[in-house]
Amino acid sequence: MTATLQVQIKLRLAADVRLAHADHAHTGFALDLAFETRAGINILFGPSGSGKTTTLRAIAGLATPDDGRIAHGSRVLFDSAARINLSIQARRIGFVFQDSALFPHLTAAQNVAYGLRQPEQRARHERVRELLALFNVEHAAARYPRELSGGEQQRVALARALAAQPDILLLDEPLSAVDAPTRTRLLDEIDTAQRADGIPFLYVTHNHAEAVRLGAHLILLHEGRVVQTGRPLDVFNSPQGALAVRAVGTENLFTGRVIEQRMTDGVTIVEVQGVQLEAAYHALPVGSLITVGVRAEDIIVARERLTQTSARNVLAGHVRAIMRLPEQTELLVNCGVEIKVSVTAGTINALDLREGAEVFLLIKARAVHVVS
Amino acid sequence: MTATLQVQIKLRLAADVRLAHADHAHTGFALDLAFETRAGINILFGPSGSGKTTTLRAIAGLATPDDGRIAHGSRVLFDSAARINLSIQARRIGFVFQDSALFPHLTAAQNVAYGLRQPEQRARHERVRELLALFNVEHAAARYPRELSGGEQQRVALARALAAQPDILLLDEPLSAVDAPTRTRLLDEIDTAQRADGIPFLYVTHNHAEAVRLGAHLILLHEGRVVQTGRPLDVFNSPQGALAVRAVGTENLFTGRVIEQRMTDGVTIVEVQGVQLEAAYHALPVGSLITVGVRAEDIIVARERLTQTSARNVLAGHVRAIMRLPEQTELLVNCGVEIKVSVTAGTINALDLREGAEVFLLIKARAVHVVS
Amino acid sequence: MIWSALKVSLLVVAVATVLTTALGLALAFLLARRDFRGRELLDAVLTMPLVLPPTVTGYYLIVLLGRRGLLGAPLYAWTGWTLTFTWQAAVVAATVVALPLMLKASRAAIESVEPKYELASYTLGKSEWATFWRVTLPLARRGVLAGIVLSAARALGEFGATLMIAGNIPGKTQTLPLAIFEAVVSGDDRRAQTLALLLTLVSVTAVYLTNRLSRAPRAHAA
Amino acid sequence: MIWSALKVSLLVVAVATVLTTALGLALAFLLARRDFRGRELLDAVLTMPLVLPPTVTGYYLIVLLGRRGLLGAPLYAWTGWTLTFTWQAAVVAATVVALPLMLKASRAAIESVEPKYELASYTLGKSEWATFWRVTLPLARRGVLAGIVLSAARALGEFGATLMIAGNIPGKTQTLPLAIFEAVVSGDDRRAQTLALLLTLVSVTAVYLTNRLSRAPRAHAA
Amino acid sequence: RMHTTTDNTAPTARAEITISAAVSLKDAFTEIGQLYEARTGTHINFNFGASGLLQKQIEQAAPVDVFAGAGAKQMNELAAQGLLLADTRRDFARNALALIVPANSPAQLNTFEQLARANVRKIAIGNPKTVPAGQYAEQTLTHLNLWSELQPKLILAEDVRQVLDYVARGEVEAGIVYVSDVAVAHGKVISVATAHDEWHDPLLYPIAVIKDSRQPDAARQFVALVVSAEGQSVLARHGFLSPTR
Ligand SMILES: Nc1ncnc2c1ncn2[C@@H]1O[C@H](COP(=O)(O)OP(=O)(O)OP(=O)(O)O)[C@@H](O)[C@H]1O
Ligand SMILES: Nc1ncnc2c1ncn2[C@@H]1O[C@H](COP(=O)(O)OP(=O)(O)OP(=O)(O)O)[C@@H](O)[C@H]1O
Ligand SMILES: [Mg+2]
Ligand SMILES: [Mg+2]
Repeated sequence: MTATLQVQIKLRLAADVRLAHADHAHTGFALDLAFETRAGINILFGPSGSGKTTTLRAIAGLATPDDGRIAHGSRVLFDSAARINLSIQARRIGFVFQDSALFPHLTAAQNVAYGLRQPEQRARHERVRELLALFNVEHAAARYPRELSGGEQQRVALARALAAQPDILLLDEPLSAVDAPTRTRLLDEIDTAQRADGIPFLYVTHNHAEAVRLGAHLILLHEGRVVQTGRPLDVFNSPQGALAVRAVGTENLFTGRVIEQRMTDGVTIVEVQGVQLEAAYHALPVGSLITVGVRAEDIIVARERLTQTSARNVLAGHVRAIMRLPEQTELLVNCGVEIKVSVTAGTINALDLREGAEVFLLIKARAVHVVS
Repeated sequence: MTATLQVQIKLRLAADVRLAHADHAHTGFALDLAFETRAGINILFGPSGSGKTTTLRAIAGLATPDDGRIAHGSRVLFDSAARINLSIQARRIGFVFQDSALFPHLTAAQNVAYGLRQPEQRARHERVRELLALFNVEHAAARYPRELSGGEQQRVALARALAAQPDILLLDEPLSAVDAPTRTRLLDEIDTAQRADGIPFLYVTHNHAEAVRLGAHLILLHEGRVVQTGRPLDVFNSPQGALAVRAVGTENLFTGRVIEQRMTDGVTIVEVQGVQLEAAYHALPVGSLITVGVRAEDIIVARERLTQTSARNVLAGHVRAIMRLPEQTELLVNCGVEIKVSVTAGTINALDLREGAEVFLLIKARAVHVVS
Repeated sequence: MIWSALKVSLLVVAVATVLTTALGLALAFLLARRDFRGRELLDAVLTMPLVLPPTVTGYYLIVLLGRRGLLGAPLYAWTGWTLTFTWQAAVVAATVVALPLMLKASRAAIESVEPKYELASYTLGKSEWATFWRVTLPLARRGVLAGIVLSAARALGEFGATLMIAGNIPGKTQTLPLAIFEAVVSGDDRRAQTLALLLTLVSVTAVYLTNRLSRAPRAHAA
Repeated sequence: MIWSALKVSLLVVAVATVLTTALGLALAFLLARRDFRGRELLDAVLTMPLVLPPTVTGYYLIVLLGRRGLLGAPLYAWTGWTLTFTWQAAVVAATVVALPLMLKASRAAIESVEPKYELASYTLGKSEWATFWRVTLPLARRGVLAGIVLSAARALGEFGATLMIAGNIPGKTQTLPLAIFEAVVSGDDRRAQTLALLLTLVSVTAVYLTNRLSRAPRAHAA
Repeated sequence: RMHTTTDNTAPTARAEITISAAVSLKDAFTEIGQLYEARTGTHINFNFGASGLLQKQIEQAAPVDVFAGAGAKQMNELAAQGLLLADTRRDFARNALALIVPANSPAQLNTFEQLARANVRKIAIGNPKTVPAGQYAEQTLTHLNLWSELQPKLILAEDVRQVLDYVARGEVEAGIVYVSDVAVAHGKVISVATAHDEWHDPLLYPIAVIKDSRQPDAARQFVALVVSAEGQSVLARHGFLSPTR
């Protein structure tokens, strides 16, 4: 099985302050965090400047923590107490840099070939083609980095990192310059690559969808500290504390099991803690574990049970709580599972909603989206 | 008033092919396009590698088209026929580069100061602070680019470009490395800056929300060619041709006017071509023009009129068309405005839907989101 | 007399280094950033003083600039002044032999600067001139500095060409290397050693300080 | 005799350039990428041959490597061979005087390479050695090449130190610069001109070709 | 001081003359120069260098007033080009050629003829083309019928000091220099034989005033001092022979 990566580090970054700028007060940045990865893809999530890149650099050995310990399974990569500090190479950690860092003197193909471990020429050539094709940049194989578009550069960097077959792969916003449709395809490829290699991936992003789509585990950073960890779903559903709330939005996320596939109707039936949900058709075998999301804004509340609607899911439940926030009102409805529903203030009065009231939730199958 | 930027160029990029790579067939890229900007922010939209950056480079004078003409109002910047080719400086075009291109030997503050035109020391100092604050990077003023996070670099680059007070501003995915909450704030700032200066902005993005939020006019690129132009809403709502479809997704977008504010209910009433829509409350004066979006997935279809639901909008209409696509089915419903609704195949049978059938669309106020 | 040689040397090196730096930078920029016919040829020709024995360079200089020289004769006719045997001649000699070092090192450094930074500067409205000083040069500074150190060192050690055109006049054109030469030839080994030590000290100190200063407060990657 | 001088020169320059390049690169890497005590001092000391009059350098070389020299004596005792007056001596002289040029130019170039590329290479599992050859050097190539051209030119033109340790033996150690010097000083202007022309031709061609080759097929910014 | 003497052609408050002299004359001429300056108040700029190089400078109109060479060749050539004040040329000293060996030489060398012996593998002389001493050495060896035979052994140096260094450090088994040079090596070399005057052209040191001199009178005065008894005694003290046998 995949060995976990354990990280526990303190690191101060001091800017190179010159006298001329002594008037600017904030010049340092301090990282102080501990976390462990889980098998699969681990998401490092957090706002700009929260220390995501710095964390990856410390793990890869590009920056040396002042204090702490980094281990991959039983292999200690860094330990300030034991004075262990493996070289970058010895760590066998791949790194997809935020700015690509492709070698400017090599073509895209040569960049990818650079990291390859197999010695045989034909096999190398083959593998390079394969990797470039995987990330849709075959057409740019002979181009130099400065002749590549921003998104192409990122994709070549991804291919290069995979080529070296690392033991751990760190990805620093690898798809930020890629358009949405392409990104969807590439996320699949990254996922597949992870499953194939079975090595831990640590994936930096500030994109919700990416985090939920890929992540088995999420580490939420804020100002150099871990504010929450857990399954991306859990973190986004129940952020703890003001800092965590800021990052997560209003998504309901459930894990369940595929219990039926109605191809003709174009729906997949998912059971979540005894509740059956119809989701838009998704090609997964019956019995598969699946995660689905419903945005709190997408749910309609009714006081009567409706049958003649296109909403395939009509869930009966009770209002558990009503939260009136400045600009929105949220209901917490218990239908077997707890569901957040976002309504307008007027709705509360119009439907005479109060705690304990019986309600029916209307959710379209298409609003139940499969996130993994 | 803002002078428009007229672009009509042909440009071939030939990669620096070495013999070793003669086996890779695709090495060139050809741009061949014509468009005109409108007042306000113009969006250059298109998949990765479609030529967005190349187009900006040609406009700014960093690349010379093989053929064509570029004019800003009556000022000709480039004209191959008339052998006019203004220098980069003479074009007075600001450029926020995709990779920031901050000067590595200058701090963030010095980078911003570099472009300033005012000579007076105190005023300069003041303006730098102001710009850094505007983009939330004051804390990093004394840091060198390599000491900045990816998102911070982008924000400093934005500040630097604005500092130089150009006549036209080109922005190449300036917020790709910035997290969503920060991005929202920054989009406001960019919008404000554009309104203040009144100069044309040409903004590259592959982010839908950004395009709709900022764009007065959108130019859709595909493989070096303009495939469609128009208001972002129009382009996204009715993409023409397969290429255009690929880029736009399934959003219904409407422009209307605020006709009432029900603060206590937390809703804003918007009239769109005679149809009243309740949207989640948005602080805009009554009478304002407003654009709202409803995703096709968020709409519930019913055959009976429902009253006791939390769906604030119940629109009566007729099915105009049913489109069965491999993985989804779309209804086009005429309720005074045309609305796309995404349903599962099963719904069609269950509700016995056919062309001309009378239906009621249920749309939650919160699902009617204000995009600008 | 030791001190006078040191004084002459320092004066000559100071002036020659300024000249070499200015000329070298201008030429390096021209060769690096302008495309014109015969560019590589000009570069090659400017390298010549490095290849010719300095005495021969000095000889050609005197043929060119001496009282009967191609340029020297009109100058003499005009001003009644001739370069030969003046400290200015030593400066000319040092400049000519040191120039290729400055030129080559800076040209390589300037060419290694990524054009994107210069382009960025242009889009910020800065002229080529301003951009050169504020962007290109700072980014090329290591190579340029290496060129300055190399050419200052070369100027300090210059001997053959100086002997030829500036003569070996104590207190006037006798630089440290010339003084060493004279001491060695006349068997004054003691003096020769003292002078050599002095020369070593001056140059090691200068190079050391330059290196330290150029790296403070910390190295920034370009 | 012109041809023999050319032959000797080419041989000496070829071998010296290879030596200078290898040594210079190794030292440049050490100075650029390793932090050790006395680093800048070592750099400064290695610059010395540039400052000292070549004859003085030559003299020190004899003291070190001559038949009774510090290293030369044991060598002579061991092999019965002595370096003095051989073409190898000319190589040593040329290498020593050319080394500072190679060293300084390459050091500056290596230090200008952004560390991120080397770090990227390490994360791809490549050793420091492999990274140096495949990343650092290609990215520093302009400066390194300038160093090689400078030192080859300097080796070709080397005169003083060579004269001292290698002598001036026609057909054996008489290089082109020695021959030119002889011709100029003995007033054989015809011969001097022919030789100077030859030297100019050789070096201009070499420099020109190097420049052209190093820029083909097209300039890539590092 | 440097600046006050910059202008070397315009008449200045303090008169000065420039004297180019063979570097082997340095010590003797410096002493004579001091006498001269004390007596006349005219400042002397000495320019010591290899005779051949000094000749080149004068040919290119360097502002020189007096030239004193270490051999007749350079002076003859200058005269032929009409660059001297003809009547001012004098021979002021004479030298002789010495055969020198390292102080601790095992070679047991006593005569020029023995240079042909096998245990003498290398011999340093000045380059006949550029160094006067070398020219005389060539004449000597030619006279002794050794020139062609010794060819493979010869190391040609660019100045006398180089010959002395080679011999002193044992790089060569023998060398030929002026008698007056031997002292320069501070006992590290020994003179084992002296060449006869008839083996080579007269080894005379000529001096002359340059035609372009701006101070011909001051220059003549210096020449006069050199050939005077006073000058001659200084030269004698530095190992030079009287020009008249
Ligand atoms: N050498 C340094 N000295 C001082 N501060 C630094 C240095 N390097 C980075 N920082 C600061 O540390 C903070 C964290 O940087 P980091 O690059 O880890 O952020 P990030 O989470 O990757 O952000 P982004 O999403 O914008 O890339 C930033 O505020 C940055 O300015
Ligand atoms: N010098 C060049 N030679 C050949 N092809 C080039 C050259 N420069 C760019 N290209 C190609 O031109 C195409 C368009 O590049 P461009 O940078 O304009 O794309 P883009 O629309 O900005 O993409 P992205 O969103 O990924 O940044 C790319 O496929 C790129 O590889
Ligand atoms: Mg980052
Ligand atoms: Mg781009």
